[in-house]
Amino acid sequence: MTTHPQMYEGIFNKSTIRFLTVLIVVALAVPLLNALDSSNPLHVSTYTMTLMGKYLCYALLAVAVDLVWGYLGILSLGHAAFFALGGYAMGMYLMRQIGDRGVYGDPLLPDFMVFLNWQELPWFWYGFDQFWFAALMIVLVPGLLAFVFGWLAFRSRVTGVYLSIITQALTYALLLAFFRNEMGFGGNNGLTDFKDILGFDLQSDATRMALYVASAIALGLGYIACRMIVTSRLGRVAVAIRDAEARTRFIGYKVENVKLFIFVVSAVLAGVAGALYVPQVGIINPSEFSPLNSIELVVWVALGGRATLYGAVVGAVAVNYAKTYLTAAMPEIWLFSLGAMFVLVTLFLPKGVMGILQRERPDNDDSDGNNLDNGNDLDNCGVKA
Amino acid sequence: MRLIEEFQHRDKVFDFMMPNTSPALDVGQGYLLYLEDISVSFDGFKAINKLNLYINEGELRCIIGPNGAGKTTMMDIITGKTRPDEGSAWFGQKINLLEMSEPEIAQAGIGRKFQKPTVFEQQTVFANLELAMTGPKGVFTTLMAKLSSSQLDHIDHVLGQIGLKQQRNLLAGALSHGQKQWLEIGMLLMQNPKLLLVDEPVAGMTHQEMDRTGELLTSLAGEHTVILVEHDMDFVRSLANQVTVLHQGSVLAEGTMDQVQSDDKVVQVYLGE
Amino acid sequence: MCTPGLMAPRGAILFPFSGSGGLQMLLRVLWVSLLLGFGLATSIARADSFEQGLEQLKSKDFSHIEQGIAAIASSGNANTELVLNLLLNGELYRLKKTDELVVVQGKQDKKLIIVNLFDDSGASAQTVSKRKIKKVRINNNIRASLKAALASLKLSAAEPEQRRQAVNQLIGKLTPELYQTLSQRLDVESDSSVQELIAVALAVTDLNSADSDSAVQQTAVATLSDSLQPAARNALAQFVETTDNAILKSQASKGLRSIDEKRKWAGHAETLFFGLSLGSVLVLAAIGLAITFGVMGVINMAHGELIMLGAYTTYVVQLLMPDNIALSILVSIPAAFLVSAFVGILIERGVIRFLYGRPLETLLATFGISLILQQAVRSIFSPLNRSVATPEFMSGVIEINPVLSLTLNRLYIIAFCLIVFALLFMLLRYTRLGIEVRAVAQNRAMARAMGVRSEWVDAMTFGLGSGIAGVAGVALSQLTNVGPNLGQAYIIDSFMVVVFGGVGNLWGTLVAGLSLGVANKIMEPWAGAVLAKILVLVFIILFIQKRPRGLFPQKGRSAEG
Amino acid sequence: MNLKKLMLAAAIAGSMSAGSVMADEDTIKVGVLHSLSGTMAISETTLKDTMLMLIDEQNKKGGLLGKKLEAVVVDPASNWPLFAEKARELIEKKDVDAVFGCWTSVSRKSVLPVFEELDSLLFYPVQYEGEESSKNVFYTGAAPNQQAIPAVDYLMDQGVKRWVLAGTDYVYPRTTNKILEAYLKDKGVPASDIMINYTPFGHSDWQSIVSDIKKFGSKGKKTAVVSTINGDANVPFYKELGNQGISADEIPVVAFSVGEEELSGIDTKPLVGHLAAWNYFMSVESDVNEEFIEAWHAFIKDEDRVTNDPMEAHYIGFNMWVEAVKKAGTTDPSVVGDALIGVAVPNLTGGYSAMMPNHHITKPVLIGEIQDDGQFETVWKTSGLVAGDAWSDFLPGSKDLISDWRAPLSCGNYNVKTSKCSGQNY
Repeated sequence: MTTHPQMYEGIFNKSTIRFLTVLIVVALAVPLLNALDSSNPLHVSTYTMTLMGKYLCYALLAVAVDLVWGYLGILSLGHAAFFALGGYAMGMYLMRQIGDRGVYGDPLLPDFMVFLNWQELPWFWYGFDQFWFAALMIVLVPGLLAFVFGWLAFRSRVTGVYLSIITQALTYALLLAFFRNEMGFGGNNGLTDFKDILGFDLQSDATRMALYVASAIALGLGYIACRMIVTSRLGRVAVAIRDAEARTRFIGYKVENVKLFIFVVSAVLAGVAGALYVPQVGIINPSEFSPLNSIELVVWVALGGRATLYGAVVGAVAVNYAKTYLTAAMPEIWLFSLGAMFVLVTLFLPKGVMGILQRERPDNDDSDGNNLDNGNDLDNCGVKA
Repeated sequence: MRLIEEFQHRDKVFDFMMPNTSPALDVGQGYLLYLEDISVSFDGFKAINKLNLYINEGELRCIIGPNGAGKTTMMDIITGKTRPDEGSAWFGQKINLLEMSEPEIAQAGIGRKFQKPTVFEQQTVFANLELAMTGPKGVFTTLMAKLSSSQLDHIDHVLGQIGLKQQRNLLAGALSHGQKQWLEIGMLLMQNPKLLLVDEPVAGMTHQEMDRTGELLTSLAGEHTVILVEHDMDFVRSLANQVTVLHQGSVLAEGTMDQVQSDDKVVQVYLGE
Repeated sequence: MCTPGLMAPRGAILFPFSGSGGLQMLLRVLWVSLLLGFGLATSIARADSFEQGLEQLKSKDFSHIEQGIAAIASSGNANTELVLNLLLNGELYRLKKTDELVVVQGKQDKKLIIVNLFDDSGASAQTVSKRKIKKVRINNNIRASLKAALASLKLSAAEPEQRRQAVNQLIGKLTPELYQTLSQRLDVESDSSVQELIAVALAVTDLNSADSDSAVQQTAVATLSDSLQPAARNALAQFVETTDNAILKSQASKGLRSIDEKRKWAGHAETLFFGLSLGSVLVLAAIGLAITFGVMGVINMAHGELIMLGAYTTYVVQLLMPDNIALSILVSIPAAFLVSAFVGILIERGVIRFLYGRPLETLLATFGISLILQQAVRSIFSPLNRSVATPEFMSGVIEINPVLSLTLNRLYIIAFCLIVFALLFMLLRYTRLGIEVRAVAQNRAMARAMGVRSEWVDAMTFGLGSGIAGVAGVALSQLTNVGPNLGQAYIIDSFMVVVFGGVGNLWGTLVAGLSLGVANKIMEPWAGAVLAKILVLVFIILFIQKRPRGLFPQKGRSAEG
Repeated sequence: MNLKKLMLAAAIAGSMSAGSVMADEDTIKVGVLHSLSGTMAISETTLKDTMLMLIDEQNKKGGLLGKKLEAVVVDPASNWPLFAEKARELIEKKDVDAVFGCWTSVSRKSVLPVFEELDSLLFYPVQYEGEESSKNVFYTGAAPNQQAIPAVDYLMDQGVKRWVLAGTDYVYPRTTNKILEAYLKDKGVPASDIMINYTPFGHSDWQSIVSDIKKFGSKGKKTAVVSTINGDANVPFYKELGNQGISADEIPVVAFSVGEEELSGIDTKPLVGHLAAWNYFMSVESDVNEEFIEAWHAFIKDEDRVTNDPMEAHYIGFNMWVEAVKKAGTTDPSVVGDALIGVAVPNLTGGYSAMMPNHHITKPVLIGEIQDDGQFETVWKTSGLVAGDAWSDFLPGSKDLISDWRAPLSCGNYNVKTSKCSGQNY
């Protein structure tokens, strides 16, 4: 590190720049290669592109988790909930877009309402025919939930494992709620059979390409936003809270507000990720709320390396690629390899995959990189004075 | 996000109302801290019992007493960590400490150093000081905060005071025990509080370290008011004029070191053993 | 007088039923009892009707089989009860090629040993493959009429229980003849509950029969009002609908009210019982976690799979001793404990011990382990659920009264849960291991300094927690699927319970589990199963706001704050 | 014995991965899209094995169009979006000519757009709620009118007067119960004699509900439970029935999702006499069935494994596909798709099943009673075959819809009132 008085790395430190360049290259290259005709050896199939689009959404989600867990020490086992809520907001918009092209040709009601003979559209479905409204909800609903939940939890100083478990309770409750058909979200089948978005056919390669690029951009922006936060003084306050919450209070920081702010930001990012995910996979249903999903995405982050942001991205992509590959290559026993992967990484790469790179490059100026050994995430009440 | 802005708003207001020493702080009577009839008990055990304590502005007061005398509990009450069952605690004439949260109290101008040195081990010495630095500490101000050159100088000055100039970019976790103690004191300086609560600052220090710490604390007295809890008698004698002896949660004796030491009650319960 | 000549046509008139089930039932019973009435019929007739009946059993057509049964029931032949029982239990077969009635006597590797019906000498014994014989087919309605027929035979059986069932079968289906038989029975009946039943049965008939005068009906109403038998209530309700006698109507409806009052209380008691049993399941599932997670601070995502292992152990033990289910359950308790404990210790030694002080990493590692264990079970036992039989002593109910009966297996599980808890509690409280465990939990370094072999203690503690999980698996195998997903179904609830109760506090786990169970069951009737669960979760979330350290806050390695 | 199984599994896995990796050019590829892990593995793994067996046998018969068939197995892991992804992989990457797969409705819904977009063929082997007819999907399982309604008719004939419609809270039970409710009311059953109850997935504590059913049934009228309870929830449900001593002759339970395989996970002694409605039972006596069972036992190397209705559906579906390919002389999905309509192949109950223009098939409906050996004893059987009805006549939304994929109509949901064909994705 330099001895220059202002010795904090800026937003764009080496790793960030490295990451963004890779992202931009991928974001541009894939669509171009996809445009090539399929005979060309370099051709990237639409399948692969949609797949990567999906990974990018997961990556953004992972970044959101890393922000609260890596830097703030809040282990949220409920982030899938925010992801799914964003997804549902988008799904509802896409449902409304179908209009009278549903199998029953009902101009207003989505198919699942027609054959469960609902009479009129539930109030909470109003407005979703407008994209701007849907977009607003994508940000607002997860954000609002995170705000209310966080406001309750942080103000009453619920910390550590207790916080983790009630986040899990939150997503579990939502899971059960969305399974109920009375809720009007399509029950177990969820929302599916989407036709088009903003008037563009969802099945056309062009739209897919656009969505892919959009996901890449969202990831890039989300990443930069997180960097802005973690490199700001607020970011350092966050780390301070993670390591010694009480101490941070005694030097005059309103810990609960800091937590709330970052938690909400993270939730919004997750929501956006979900919203981009849905049109690319073509379905949103309650199983996205499943607590196991939330745990799994924590695993992505840990696998990539906590509190590095790019580690989260690497983890998300790695695990999901492994899944895609293994479920086809060794369908009967892929869980063995995945499970083994988790165990081995935790045992031998406590800093995640990125940990290796850091060891290789001591010059890496990412000052946040070294706070992984700190164990008291679960009892991050710091001072026992 | 409307709601976020709302609470950003609330923050701004709050920052405006509470700079590091509150305008409400009025030390007309010369007293900076009043503790009156404070009692608190933890499941049955009375940790503090009808404690009365008055601290003059600018004085350096040492609190001594055997273990379990309630020294640390008293500090917890002052800093809002613990709520007393009864009694009142006033900071100056106007600020009722019992109605405020830790951060508010800190912002009002009371800084605290813990018994066990607690610094942010994952961050550089510089960052530790910067975080402690006086000024508005709302979410959005912190998010946007930039270091002005004067603030930089202030930090460098304090680095000098606590003798950690070389270690500025070291992770605080890498410091020695003594250095951590100083860093924590340094953080207090950055906070620039009216009242410092210092809990056993020289515990586990070498003699040289002790002397430096002594100098530090005396240099603080005057512009800051200091309450020092300490076991080490020589160290206490070396700086304090006023000494308060706590025993079983209430004041046993008060006065200069010599007066206190000659007090037989004290001798009996404390120095005697 | 009933002669063979008459027999066939009458059967022919009576039996090709086309009417509704209720009518069928009535006619059938009428028929059976008619024939019972003719005690003096000639032996030839009996023999014929018996043989004829057996012949008809060989038919593929249910209506013929029904006739056959009626004929047999009426024959008064010594073997009647035997045959009817064989039929009811589906133990009567037809040898396809010779079209003889046979019973299976035993198994010889894949083949079956069969003998002709009534051949006690075993002379006709032969071994055939499963496909060579065909069970004599019966359906539910035939089952019903079989029971009715058997009932009228059993009215004077030795065990009161049998008599009770017999009468129960007949309530509301009384024919004049049976009415006679029953009223005679009532005078000689010794067992009080049977007496009550008979009284009810008679009263029901009195109430409904057109020719009985109001005085009789009045006494009937009185009798029924005192009885909690569903049949009694229905009879009264029906009577209130139909009767035009104002006085009786008011009496009857008064009777109804008192019955409903009693039923309401029974309902409450039932709900409480359901709640407790659900709760005890939760406690069983969670209590192991209370050790591994609560005391050791290991976020053990593989806990569910350890439960699953316990359940599979039960299954395997049953495979090993198929003819002694009851014993196998008892054996599998220690077996499951050992298996899960062993796996648990492997996990601890192999993975977790490297992760102390890094609770989160334990979450990740154990999550991986849970995936591996699931898939392992899938590969070894196939992904299909495994069938675990319920031992005799656990099946059935304790009938407090006709409207409140407690299922035995639930009672056993509640008891089991409490025993496990008590043992665990004492173990931690009074044994050396327990003291060391708590010592390490509270201050590892200090404990070491005092010469506690913390390594060993860790292994033992984790083994203990896992073992308990295994024991829980035995209990669950009696209630739910034994399959690869068993674990996942309980892991989340377990964490909820432990956290709600206060991490590291056994009492907390017990209270939390039971109260959550009861709360759930109280809400279920009006909120529905799904909503009830949601409400419970929301409640937990809000409760944690009030008490951020759970019901019974406790300092422990992971609870430390 | 377990070790052996483990090795067997590993072996299969090995061959699988090998099979799918080496993309052999002169083979016809058949996709198998069934969950081998996660919650649905319980039911779907068997179907995967069934497909492997059928393809195996077809190859023994000399393959198809002179080429060998090759199974491409993937694991969508009971994860619905993953189903869509895997379907795309099978069609685009592994270029399979037909896919046999899915169990839950949601998985089908999830892959549906993919099949329609890439114009490939999906054979769906499970009974479902109907209300769907896609150009690219062939429904070889039962539609509600091939299972639910006959079952209710049978029970009415048995004198049942009160009805409990108990189901898991998702689309199949909801729709089925809506249909049944309408049907029962048509038959003059008062609303007070119908009790409807929904429970969450994998519901495991049935005490209250079963005791409610018991109370509902103790009102003097003969009562029956029509169960659309799904998957794992069944075992605890039946166990609780047994515990509370509800015997089949008092309150019979007729289930639409409980087959031999589910029963193999339960101790059926307390359940004797409870019913299930299917289009096939393992106990059916017919030569084809005998052969099928023997072949299955030989393939799976386990005499105790049972067969069930969805397996038969795959048997029918696969043979139909084979016939259609022979007829068309090509495996090109678009051609085969049209060729499939009208194809009739033997089913395992001794008759023939034909593919109708609405992509559903004709089947007999059987009602069976559970026996203590975990098998069903057929107690009732439709005289003829019942044709699957894509759009129920008992739902207001769909009673005007018909489906006919033959030219000129070639529409899955043609509204006879508005004579419009809406919601087609091509």
